[in-house]
Amino acid sequence: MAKAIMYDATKCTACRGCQAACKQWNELEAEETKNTGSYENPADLSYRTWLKMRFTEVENGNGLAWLFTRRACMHCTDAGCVQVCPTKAVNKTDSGIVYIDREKCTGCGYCVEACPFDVPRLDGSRVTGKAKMFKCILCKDRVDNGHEPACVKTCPPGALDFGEREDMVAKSEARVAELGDDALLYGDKELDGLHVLYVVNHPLKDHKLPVNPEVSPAVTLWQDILKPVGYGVVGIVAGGLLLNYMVARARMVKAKEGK
Amino acid sequence: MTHHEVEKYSAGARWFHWTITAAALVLAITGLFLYVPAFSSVAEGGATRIVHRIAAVIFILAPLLFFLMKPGRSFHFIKEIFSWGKDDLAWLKAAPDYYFGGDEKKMPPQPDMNTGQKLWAVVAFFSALGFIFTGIFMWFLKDTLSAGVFDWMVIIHDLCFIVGGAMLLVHLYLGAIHPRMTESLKSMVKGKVSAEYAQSHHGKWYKEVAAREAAAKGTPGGQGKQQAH
Amino acid sequence: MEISRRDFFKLSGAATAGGFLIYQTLDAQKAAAEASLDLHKPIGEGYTICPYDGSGCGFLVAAEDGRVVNIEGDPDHPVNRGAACAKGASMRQLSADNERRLNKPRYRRAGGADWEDLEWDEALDMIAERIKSTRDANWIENEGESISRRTEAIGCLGGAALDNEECYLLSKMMRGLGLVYLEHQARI
Amino acid sequence: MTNHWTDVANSDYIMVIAGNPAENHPAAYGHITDAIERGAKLIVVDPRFTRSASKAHLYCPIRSGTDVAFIGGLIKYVIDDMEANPGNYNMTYVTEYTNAAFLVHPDYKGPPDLDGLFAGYDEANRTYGKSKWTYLDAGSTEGNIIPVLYPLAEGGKGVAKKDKTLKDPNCVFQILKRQYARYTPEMVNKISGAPVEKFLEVAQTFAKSGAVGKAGNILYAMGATHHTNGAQIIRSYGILQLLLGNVGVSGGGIQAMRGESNVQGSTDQALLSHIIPGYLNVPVHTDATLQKYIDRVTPKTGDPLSLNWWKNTPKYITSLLKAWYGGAATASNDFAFHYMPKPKSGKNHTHIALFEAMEKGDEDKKEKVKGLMCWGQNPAVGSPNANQTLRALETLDWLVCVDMWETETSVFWKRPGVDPTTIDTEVFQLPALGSYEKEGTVSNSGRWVQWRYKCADGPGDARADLEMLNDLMLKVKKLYDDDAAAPNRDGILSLTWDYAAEGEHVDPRKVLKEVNGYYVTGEKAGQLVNGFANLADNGSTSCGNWVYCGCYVDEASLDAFENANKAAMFPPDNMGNRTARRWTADVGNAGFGSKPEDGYKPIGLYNYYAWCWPANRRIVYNRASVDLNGQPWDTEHPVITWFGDAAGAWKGDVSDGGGKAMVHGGHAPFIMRSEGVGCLFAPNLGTREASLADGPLPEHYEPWESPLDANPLSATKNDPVIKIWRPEEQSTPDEYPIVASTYRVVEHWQAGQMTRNSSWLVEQMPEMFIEMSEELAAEKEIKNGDKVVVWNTRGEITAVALVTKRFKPFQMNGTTVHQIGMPWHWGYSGLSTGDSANVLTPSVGDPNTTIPEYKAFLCNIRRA
Repeated sequence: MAKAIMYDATKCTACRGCQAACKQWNELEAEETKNTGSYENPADLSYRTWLKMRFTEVENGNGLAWLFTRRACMHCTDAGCVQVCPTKAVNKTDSGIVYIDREKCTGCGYCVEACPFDVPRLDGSRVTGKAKMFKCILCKDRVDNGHEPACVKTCPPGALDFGEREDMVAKSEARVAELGDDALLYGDKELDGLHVLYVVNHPLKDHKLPVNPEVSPAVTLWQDILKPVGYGVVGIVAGGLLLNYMVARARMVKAKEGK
Repeated sequence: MTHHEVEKYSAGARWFHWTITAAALVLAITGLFLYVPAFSSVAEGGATRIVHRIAAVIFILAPLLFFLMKPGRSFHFIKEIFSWGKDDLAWLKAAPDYYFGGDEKKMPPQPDMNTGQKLWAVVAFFSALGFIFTGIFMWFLKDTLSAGVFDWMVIIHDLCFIVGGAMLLVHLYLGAIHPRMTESLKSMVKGKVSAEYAQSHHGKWYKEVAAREAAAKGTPGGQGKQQAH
Repeated sequence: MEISRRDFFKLSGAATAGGFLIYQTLDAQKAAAEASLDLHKPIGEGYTICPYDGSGCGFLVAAEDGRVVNIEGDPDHPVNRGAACAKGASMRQLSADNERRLNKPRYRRAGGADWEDLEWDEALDMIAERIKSTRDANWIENEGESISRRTEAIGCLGGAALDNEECYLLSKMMRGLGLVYLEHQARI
Repeated sequence: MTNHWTDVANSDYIMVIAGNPAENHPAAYGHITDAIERGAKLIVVDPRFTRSASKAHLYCPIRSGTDVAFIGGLIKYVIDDMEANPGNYNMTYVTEYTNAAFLVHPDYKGPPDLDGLFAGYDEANRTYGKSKWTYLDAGSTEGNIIPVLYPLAEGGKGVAKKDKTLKDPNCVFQILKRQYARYTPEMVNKISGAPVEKFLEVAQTFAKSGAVGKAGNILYAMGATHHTNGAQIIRSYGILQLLLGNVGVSGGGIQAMRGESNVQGSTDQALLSHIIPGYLNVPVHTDATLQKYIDRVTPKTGDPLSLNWWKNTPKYITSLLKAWYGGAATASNDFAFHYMPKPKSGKNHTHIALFEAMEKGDEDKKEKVKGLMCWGQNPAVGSPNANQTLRALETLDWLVCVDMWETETSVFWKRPGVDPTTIDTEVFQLPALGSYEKEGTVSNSGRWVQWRYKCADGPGDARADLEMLNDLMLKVKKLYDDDAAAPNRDGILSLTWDYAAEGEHVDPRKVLKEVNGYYVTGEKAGQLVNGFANLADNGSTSCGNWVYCGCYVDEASLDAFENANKAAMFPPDNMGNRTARRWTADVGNAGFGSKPEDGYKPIGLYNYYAWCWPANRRIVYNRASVDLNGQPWDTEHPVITWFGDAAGAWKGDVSDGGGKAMVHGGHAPFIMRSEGVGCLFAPNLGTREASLADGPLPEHYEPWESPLDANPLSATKNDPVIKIWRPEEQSTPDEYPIVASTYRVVEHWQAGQMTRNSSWLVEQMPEMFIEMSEELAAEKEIKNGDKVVVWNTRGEITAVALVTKRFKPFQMNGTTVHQIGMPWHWGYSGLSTGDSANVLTPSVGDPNTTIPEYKAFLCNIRRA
């Protein structure tokens, strides 16, 4: 049932077809950018950049490597953004897509801060707070209609694949085995399983992927403890006040009658 | 029963109170939309978030303005709410019976702010500080704060909401609904309470007021500013 | 005091339970899955070949009322198998919707500071006249003893961005007129 | 490309040199990934660590402009290894399918003998006399040396003497061995800076492709051609691949990765000064008659094994003249040959010459170019020496720019820093339709001719170039109709031109059919010709371009497989238009299935997808993929297989030349050569087969602007016959010690008018930049992201510094040379603007092609 993207960094050539295809399919406007001494651009994800490639030059005993890393929503199973969304605008579909129903989004931005991968972005104004959250939704409309996500479909060297998550995990494991010692699969277990799996053959830190991503304890505290406690406290107080009213009123009536 | 009325709240204090109340209610309600998903449809489109911000500005500016205009009274108020004594303990002991049963006898006489009101004021004071501090961070420093710090800001904001909100409910109830607090709302609307009410609810204060009034009758201009005890 | 301590606990318990009930009603995760979405635009049926590099990748174009709404790789094309690089995936921005596209013949007179609009007929008439006058005035009928029949006063560049049919006609026309400076991108 | 994109997946060893497919041919790059998945090794050789290099098993840097030294080193390695371990190589291929065994004229001398020169150098005229660069005729006797040089001397047989033991000191193999003996790994390092161990690793790896049944592929692009010895660089690839038996086989060959969607097609249609459609030589003033032309260019041979396909030249030129002049072309008037323009023999009319003639007048008569038409080309950015180009444009009387966009060329008169009122050029800017706004065909690198459809409307009044051309020519014809005194008026009026009335839509099918060719007389008159084998030299057929013959046929001429699938294969309005076929099943010629008994294994030929010139042959020289019995060297990837004497005995791809397997009396595999074999040594045979201008074998010379004082290999520093227009502009290493190279990035395209107006691409690559090593940056106190100025004798440009580990200074036997690189996509017009790299590139050209030297020139750099 659950789907997943497999990103094989060892095949990726950073042609950035995915970056452009994402904008094309999702009707995202271009950013104004600068060359700051790198091929990498835009500098960061934004409300109109849902996917970008990261370029990293690494030199070690094995010579020079030019690493490319996909940067977009990981569609976590244990998704901080979903947990934290006060209006349930960010939600998880059966296929594992972390979807944002922008109608429901109030732009609070809690998801932005709750994401261990720093993915969700807000548009709009910081001052008025009127905003919506934007991020990769794994081309939900395409997936719902049996098509691959735009980035996967466009990938020339076949670095991206899409399918049933268990198939993608199996394929990734096979690829890792084929690549040998340095290779590893990222995303199978992280956050109860990401729906974007990475095959890399350089250390995660070289790819700037968080080694043990986790949803901040604050998010758990807030969502699983504080909120229910809040309802409880308010419930108790409200109940107490109601009781008080009934009792006090009854007494007053009694007292009056007594007079 | 006399129809003599005494001034409980000055016009400035009343304006301040109602402004802050209005802002707080708006903040609480618009905040609630984010807290309770069932209400989230109201928040769609983000209009409530703008309202929340406007109210927040009022919520921050009103006390500042009041402080600037009436620094003395403000200091006095703050000093008063943090002055706790034996009477307060007695009040707290007697309060349940009083508020449920209406037994006044055990209630120690109270100054113009009774212990319950002080308690509310302290909670309101700290939650307001919490709201404002965390709110400003969440509003303006979202992009610079680290995700972890932001999460804690949200938690503190919400914690303030839970505690302050619960106390606000109590305050609203006592101020406007409780069968005995008949003149509390009036006092904040018109500024005056009947002498009777004042005597029953704020005995200590009434004594002072009465003394002052008597003195004033004898010596015009003798409205000595008195410190609360 | 008629409310016993027990009652109080009972009441508190009830209130707490009530609170959690409210929480359950108002805040519980939605169980129902997000509804399935329709494609927000068609994928495309029109068939074209990429205008960029020489790979010859196949693309599908979707248009509504003559306006392009989507372009992506043709999954059945043997070369690109649905793939598109950054340029191919951006191909839609070459469409008429790009406000930088030229849409009117324009003329800049000698020493002129700006463009002037022309009608097609006018523009082509003017060009035809210039071709003829430059050609005729710079005609090389003979090279030494040999017949040569050419003009070296007009150059023609381009073709790699044109279709074969256009290139062929360009070749035919320019050679037919006697041009020898016939060059295009393959040389540079 | 000898092969095509999908076939790259069948390679065992892939050497990408002077190309960067991951960035410049990205979608097709997927087939390289497929090959790697199958176990292929990817080698990337490039001055810079590119995105392609990032995926390579083996990356070896070489200094720009030293490809011949590097490949020469590989050739030496292979020859040495071949003598030591002949079992590791396909020696049958080498002796039977190449000219290794051919004896060369005994007076031939080469660089080892003449300190870098070849026999026959004329220093005064900077040219070679090539009479000794040929074979020794089999009719030679002791004392009577006859060269294979047409017209043949008395007693000549037109066949070379051979020594199949490859031992004769005058055989090509031995000459090759002597030529490259000097290219030791140490010498390769001294010249190219390639580390010796890396070079050897490349050699050991790629040499493995010489084994029977293994395929090695060389993929190159403009990194090879954009040199003063570009043609020789390509030749060196050819020599290496022939020695390794890689030409003609699946997964082998030499792939020129074309950079524009139809640069293959525009070359086929001969938008070049030296050819006319179908790669026929351009007639020159000495060709007084058609026969003289035919005699001059048609290759001849006395070898019965050679099919010598170019012997059909008379059929192709006659059919072309019939297509162009129709009824006005008759046998009695030389098929109107006299109407065709004939430039002065030997005079250069290529790109640089055009702009030099524009500014200063031509080298012959000082004639100036006064009018220029640019059809989707932007020379203000794309020409070398851009400042010279702009100065030249200012001297024009009139300029026509046909494009989808405003280009740097069309607005040169209002470029920054220029007062428009001082420029007297009239400029016309005509709005053109884009690729999916009109119908027609384009030809990709793999020679696939593909039909594309109109899918959307263009903006405003924009029109297809085809219609502009039609209207323009009709108007020109009208003007000449009215002027009886005009020169060669009949030539213009006779030119067939009946595509559509003025102002009407032109159906490109009508043009494509003319390109394909018709029968013009006899009972088939009016029918389309089904294949160039049916073209005639008597005027009974017309054909606009013989290599395209067979691309569009009548319904009655469809083959059995096409007929069986007619409805699915041909859209109704494209019946018989083979370029419109989109048959995605991978089937071979004549629709053989995938069963071995059908003679076809699915190796990715896709014979019914689109159409491929020549004759729908997907892999050219495919007769070299089989042994003398016609059985594939590589049974896993058989391109063609001989199935005995039966009709259609060759199965798989369309076999080169048909006929029988060689042992059964069939012809030699390289049908486009009069020898019938591949040329390790490129002889001058006196016809169109005239060798190269700068030698029958590639020899390393330093680029015109070299960082070295001398050529480490010989006393001849530069290629002695390169074309230099502006010697005074040579930048020298004392002032300009840094080697620079230009290139492209995946996010932009060529002169940039398409991509610099696409915001999504501008976003990804917003600004002009210059890449340099950390070492050079430190030396020049440049930080990553700084603005820097790069300058040389021709001008200066400013750009963002991109300091990277991907450039490393070259250590060449003690000498350190820095190289920088820059994309050339920018100019002053468009959504994203920036300085043009071509401000810095020199006006020098390869002696064979006069392609400019864009890839190796000198400059200096400083922080802005």
